Amino acid sequence: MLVKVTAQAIEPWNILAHYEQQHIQSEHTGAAAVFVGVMRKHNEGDEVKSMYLEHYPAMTEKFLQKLAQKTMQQWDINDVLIVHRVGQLFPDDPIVVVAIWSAHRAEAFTVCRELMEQLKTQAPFWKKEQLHNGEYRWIEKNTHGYIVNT
Amino acid sequence: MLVKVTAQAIEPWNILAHYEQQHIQSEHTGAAAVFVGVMRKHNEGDEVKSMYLEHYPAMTEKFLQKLAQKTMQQWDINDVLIVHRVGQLFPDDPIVVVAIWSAHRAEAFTVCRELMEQLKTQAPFWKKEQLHNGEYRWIEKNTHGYIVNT
Amino acid sequence: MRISIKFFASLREQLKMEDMDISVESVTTVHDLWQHVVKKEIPDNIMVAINQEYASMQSLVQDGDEIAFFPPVTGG
Amino acid sequence: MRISIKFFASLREQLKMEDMDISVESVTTVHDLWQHVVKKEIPDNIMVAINQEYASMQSLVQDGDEIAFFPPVTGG
Repeated sequence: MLVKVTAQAIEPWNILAHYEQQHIQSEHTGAAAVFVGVMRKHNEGDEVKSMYLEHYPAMTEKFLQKLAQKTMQQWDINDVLIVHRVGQLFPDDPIVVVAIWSAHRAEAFTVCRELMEQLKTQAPFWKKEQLHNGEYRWIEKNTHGYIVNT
Repeated sequence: MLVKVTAQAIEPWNILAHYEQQHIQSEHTGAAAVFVGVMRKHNEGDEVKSMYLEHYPAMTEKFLQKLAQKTMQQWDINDVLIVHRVGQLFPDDPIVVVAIWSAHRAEAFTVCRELMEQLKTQAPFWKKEQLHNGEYRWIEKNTHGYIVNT
Repeated sequence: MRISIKFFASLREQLKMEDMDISVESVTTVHDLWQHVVKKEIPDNIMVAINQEYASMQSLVQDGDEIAFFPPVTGG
Repeated sequence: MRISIKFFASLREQLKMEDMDISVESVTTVHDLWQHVVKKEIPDNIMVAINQEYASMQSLVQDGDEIAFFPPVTGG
């Protein structure tokens, strides 16, 4: 299990390659499902210059640790990885990596998505965008986690 | 779009790192969902020594190409990657990598899983296991794609 | 009793309130504490944590607690 | 007409049949072709492709076609 909140740039594929090499036992692992969230250059019709990701230092990593532990207990999976960026970000910077390893694909897919929804709705992070015109604004809500017919 | 069927060992995280660097435009991509299937050392209670992945050379890659194109047309996503191994494999060898890039997470998650289900049920590949005791057996069916309450 | 209070993100900016350590006597719930300190109605979507664990507006406040108020979270 | 036939995986081993090019006259559908060549009932779960595109047992066979029979696929 790896849970990390960091102000340094994250490289999702490197993190996964290293973690897997050191910690994933091939014996019973047949599937990995991964989600990577990346900062976009456009949001709600505006060009975004940078983003500040605020968190609650005493609580955020602790919350994610408990979420990862609960997830391990609740589901038939082999391992969980959560790495989340904080601080100053620029377009194209990865924000979060979540990975689930399990014996079969059904668990990996279901749990990776479920964990992301819990992270998005409960983990104490807040995004503030700086627009290209110099204005700042707080992101007020998340996009939908599931596809909505419009 | 990248679709590849290969008899050479695949390194999923390397493939993803390289592909993303060269082909993914940050402008409108906020999410990546990835699935990696790996050969397990145990299957149906037996220890597996190796596996031979047969395919239909004239059809398999063509089928995956059409599947990737159809997926791009049908959903609001930015890119698709499918790399699938064939030939002789050993435990711990990656079998398949599927990745979807999109603006938001809902599409990435939904489409990655949907594409894997179509690949598992329609792409012409067949697995033959060599057990530790020397016996050979064909895998007769897939595991469930969704979690089944038992 | 002594209580430590924290505000995060847009809530901190809207209220123009810094983190504070205060002494209170008559306060029993998180809701009371908010009223005592902020002196306005509490917005519907505000989340609260006591000692870094999620709590509700009806949760009881105890001596030494760290109470954090924040708007809906937007990580990931 | 000339037809090329392929069998894959466990089906090839069970039938002990190699890929073949044959000349047939009275065959019209994939099902006819199977009967003509294999001389047994076709198992329920067998899949068929004509010229590398999925087809059904009722699909018509034409001169020059490549017809492939195979068991349920198990990739991924």
